[in-house]
Amino acid sequence: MKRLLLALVLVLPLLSGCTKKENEIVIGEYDSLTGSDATFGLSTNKGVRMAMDEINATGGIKGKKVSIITLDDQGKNEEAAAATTRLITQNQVVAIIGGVASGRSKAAAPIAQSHKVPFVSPASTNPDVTKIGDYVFRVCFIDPFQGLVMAKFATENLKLKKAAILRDVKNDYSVGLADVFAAEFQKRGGEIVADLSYQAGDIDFKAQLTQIRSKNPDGIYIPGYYTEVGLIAQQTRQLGIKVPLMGGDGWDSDKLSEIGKEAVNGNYYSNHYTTESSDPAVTEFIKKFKAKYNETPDSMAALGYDATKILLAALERAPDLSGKAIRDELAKTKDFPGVTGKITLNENRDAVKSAVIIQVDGTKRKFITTITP
Amino acid sequence: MQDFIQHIINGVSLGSIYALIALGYTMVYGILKMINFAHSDVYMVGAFAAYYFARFLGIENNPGIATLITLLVVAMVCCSLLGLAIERLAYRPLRKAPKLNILITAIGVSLFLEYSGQVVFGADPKVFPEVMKDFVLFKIGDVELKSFDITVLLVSVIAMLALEFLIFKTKIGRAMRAVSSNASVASLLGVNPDRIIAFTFIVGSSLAGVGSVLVGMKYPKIDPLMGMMIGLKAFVAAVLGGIGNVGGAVLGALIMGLSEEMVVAYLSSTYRDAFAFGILIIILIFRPAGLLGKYSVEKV
Amino acid sequence: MSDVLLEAKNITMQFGGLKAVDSLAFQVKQGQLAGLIGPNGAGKTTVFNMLTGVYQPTSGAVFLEGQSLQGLKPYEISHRGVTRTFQNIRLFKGLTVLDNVLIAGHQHMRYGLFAALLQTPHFLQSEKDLHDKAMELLKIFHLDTKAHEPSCSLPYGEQRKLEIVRALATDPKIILLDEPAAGMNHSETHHLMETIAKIRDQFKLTVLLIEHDMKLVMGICENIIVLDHGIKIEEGTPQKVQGSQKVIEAYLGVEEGL
Amino acid sequence: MKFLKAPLLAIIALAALGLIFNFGLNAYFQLILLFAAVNCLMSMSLNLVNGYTGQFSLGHAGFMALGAYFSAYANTHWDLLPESVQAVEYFIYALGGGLLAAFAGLLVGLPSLRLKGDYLAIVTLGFGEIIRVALLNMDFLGGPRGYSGIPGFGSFLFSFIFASVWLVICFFTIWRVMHSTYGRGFLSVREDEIAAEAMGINTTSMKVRAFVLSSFFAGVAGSLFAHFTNFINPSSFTFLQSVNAVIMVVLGGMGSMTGSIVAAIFITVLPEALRPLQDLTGVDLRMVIYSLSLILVMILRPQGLFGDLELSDMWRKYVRRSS
Repeated sequence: MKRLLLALVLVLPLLSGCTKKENEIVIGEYDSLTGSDATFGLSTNKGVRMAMDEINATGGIKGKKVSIITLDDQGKNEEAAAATTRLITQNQVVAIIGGVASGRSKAAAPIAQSHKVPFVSPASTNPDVTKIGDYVFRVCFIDPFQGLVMAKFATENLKLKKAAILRDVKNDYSVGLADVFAAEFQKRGGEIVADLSYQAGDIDFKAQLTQIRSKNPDGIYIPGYYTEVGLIAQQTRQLGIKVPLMGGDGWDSDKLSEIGKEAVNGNYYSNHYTTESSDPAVTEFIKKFKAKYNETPDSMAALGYDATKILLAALERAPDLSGKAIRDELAKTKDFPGVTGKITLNENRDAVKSAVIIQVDGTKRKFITTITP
Repeated sequence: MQDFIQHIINGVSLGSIYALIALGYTMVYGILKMINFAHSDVYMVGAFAAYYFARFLGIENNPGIATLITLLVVAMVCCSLLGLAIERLAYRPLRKAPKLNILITAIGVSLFLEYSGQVVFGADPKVFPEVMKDFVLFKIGDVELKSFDITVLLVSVIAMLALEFLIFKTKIGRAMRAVSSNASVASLLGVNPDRIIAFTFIVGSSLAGVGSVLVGMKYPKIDPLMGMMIGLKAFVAAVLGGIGNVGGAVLGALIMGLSEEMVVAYLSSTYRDAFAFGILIIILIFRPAGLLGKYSVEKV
Repeated sequence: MSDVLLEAKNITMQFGGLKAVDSLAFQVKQGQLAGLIGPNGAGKTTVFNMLTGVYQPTSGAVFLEGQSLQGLKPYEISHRGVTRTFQNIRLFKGLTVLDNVLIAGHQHMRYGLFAALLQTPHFLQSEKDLHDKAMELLKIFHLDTKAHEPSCSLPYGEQRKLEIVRALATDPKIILLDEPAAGMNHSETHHLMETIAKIRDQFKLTVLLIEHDMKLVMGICENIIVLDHGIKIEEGTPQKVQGSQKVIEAYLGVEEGL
Repeated sequence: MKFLKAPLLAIIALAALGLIFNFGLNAYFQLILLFAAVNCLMSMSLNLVNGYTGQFSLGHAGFMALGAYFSAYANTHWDLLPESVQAVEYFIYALGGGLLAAFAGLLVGLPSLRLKGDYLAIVTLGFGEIIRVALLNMDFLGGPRGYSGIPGFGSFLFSFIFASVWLVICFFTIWRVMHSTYGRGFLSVREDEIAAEAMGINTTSMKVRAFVLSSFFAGVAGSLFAHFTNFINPSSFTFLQSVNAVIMVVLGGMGSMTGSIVAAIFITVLPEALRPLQDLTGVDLRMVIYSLSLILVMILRPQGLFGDLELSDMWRKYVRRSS
């Protein structure tokens, strides 16, 4: 009897959640709320929630309230696939906002594609993601672009001749950026003197950095996440390496300078937007975000916000709430005034926008230059 | 040459961090013959305890000996209590159960701490308070010897010696050895195994507490999953040295740290972990009980 | 040479500084029922461990039918026809009585893994034969009714018997029995000794047994080797051994009332 | 052909069940079912090593990864058979993935199986990690980007039948091996290695056999996993995945085939079943509950759900008690 009860308890929740409310538009989101990527997932989620709250405060879409169901993927591909399927079949969402990591998007997006549910990824930068199908979109730029931008900046503005690379070999994003940077840097006449790697979760990087030091580069490209970069920067300076460090949007967080302290100052990274921008979309976003969460948004939050905004705009424009209608409207997104720039989705469903180069200066992020594709 | 010396310093300094954690694994293994998977998460909780306490007292930007000692005590006490609670609630009921069960329970406790840590502390990394100012002890060319490196190494060596003393020279140490070799016989001789085991957990866990503060001051980033990687490495190091053997844990940890460093330096940084594990496998194949472990012939 | 089955040539076993067995030499003849006796700690079980390959002798070698067993693994020695029981019963406790016996028949199984998967006639026949043979053996020791019970549920005496059955199931040339009567009462012991003599005749076996208690050995053994502190102090017929001054001294040193 | 009767019946029964599921369940439950099938393969095969042979492997995910990557590579690069018999091709690749994993199992098993207990666990763990690190560094396999666009079956029914075929093969292989002299050899190694050797069992070869067979099915499980998710990357085959397999084996009861199956299904379903809880609590507590229940099961039922009994034994016992 006790066992029967147990079985019942386990099966019941599976069956629940099939009901659908009439006067509500439901959007699904999966993200890493726990697991090793949770800090990025939670950040994205904050941006998404803020966008949702805003739309509901202004009366929702087509007179209906918009609600969002967020599921956790624990940083696992198969969980992302299961969560997406659940959102589509159980919760019958009209569209899905994906998570950060490209890996999970590659596991989840094919499911959305096969059910013809539009899928918008805030931050999956791997080029292959949107190749999955015509229902898959993203609002961030892709790996090659960021690598390109930094290589251009490094050769033209910083006039570097010899660069070293330190990549996170566990992270497809980091590897993608590093590959493109290396190719582009060499094309522009530079030399890659060292190409070493670490794994997310490491805390000691001195072995790699000592190795880099012996090669005397003019700059080091570290396209990782701020969780490691802060420590890397510190150890770089401890070993007496004084050349500039460069990175990608994974650096963009208040935590970077909290962890790295003065060691991160004066270094450069490419980003989607600058907090120093006078663009009202940006200033407004930062003001509201600080009021709501009491912290400066990082790039994940900004991308999550933009992804949601773009999706909501498409929902508003769409004649009905069918997957096809929403998809078509998403594809038409042009010059959308997002926090992370004027976003146009091209025929590959990738965002076309310019990147900015930021210099870290304490908690301030100093705008250096804009680089357009 | 300069680079080589630098690599040695890096390797030893990394190894001594592994050693601090490895000592905790080896202590518990020595007495209970179980891999306490939760040990690295006790270490994580220690780091967070120190972090929150420092914020509570407002001393997070107040480096100095007093801060160091306060945080060490806090971390050690918190870790001991947690270790004790884990032993009492999760491991003691399983004293007679098969080994694999205890291992699964330990993994369960580990997952529990990691995931409730993410709920309670938040998943984003926190910045560990600045406990002490690091400074250069001496410098030859580009090679610097930093105070933190020496501190960590000294602490682990002192901890090792203290443990050796505790185990082989004191009364409670004798009781520990008795429980380790045969708990039921030990209890016949008037030793209360439960109390000895609890004591072992206190010692092992406070070492995790010490480790958490020292690692926190050297690498000031803490997060709920910080124990995972370092725990795995430290535990492998303990096995490498011969798990259950205090000196072996330190030796294994130093070898682990140095070999990781040297693999990055002279072979390949991408294959670092593969080589580190490869070395481990080779050593275990030739010395099936680790470097200092005694391979006991089963009595027939 | 022709009728010598097992021969130990000056085998020595050294553990660190301790010589557990010191250049021991003896022969067991075909069909003989031999005994290895000696007081506690004399090194009897160590001798068995060397004979069966659990330990490799530090020096010297063991010969079976004139062939050296040096360097062979225990299972290889078992394949050559040397089998044993254990002093501190080592049954496969979690398995049934029958399974214990079937496992010992493994070395005579001639089918491969795929035959088992495809359930070939050869496989089915081999399994049936093995099963029948095991049940027959169990029957001799009156264990057939308990064939499907877990072996750890048997009473102590029957566990000892089962160990003998299991050893017999390997079809050995010589069986080494390590204190087969330990823990049994007088009548049980007597009964066991009779059975041992009986199976020796029935299976044309050679038996070497360790017994702590001399009186029992005297009854059935034809040749007795006496060990003390790893050294052979006497060998011969029961009468000869019983009369030996050295043996009496060795036993009196530790035990009274021989 | 008599030997095929029971397996074929089982496949037909499962296929019929699949037909019902195909129309009766939505895609979400169907996906969970497919994952459960993969996990069943993992737990059944690991049970052979950890449960029956009494060894302790912590590197099962490594073998799974080999099978998965082999299938992924083969399916995207080779074209053995025409489109119409695609399933046969998938089957061959799954077999190939299994064989590759089995070969790796042999390589690892030969030197390392003389280690015991925790030491063996560490070596297998190390091996699993080596495979993962190697995969991270192999550009032709995608490195950390993984392998996407692995062809699948398209329909649930075919996927399910494909999984069923392999489940049945795995179940009957292990079942029949366990009821042969080799299976008894495995058990004797678990029970007492010294006695087993004395009885003429070559314990090393037994362990290697168990290990190789177990790795084979882990490879097959990986291959199925690749087909069902259409995307794999090294982060799917971490140390935690190996631990998960061990948990399933222990939870089901060491040495119980049906126990492994039930536990695999349970472990797959539990995290999904707990999802709605997030609506109530606001944060994701699934893993917290999962880990707590794991501890509780170990304390309250240390022998696992089934002990070393099979479902059929339990049923018999139940009938006997009630009559």
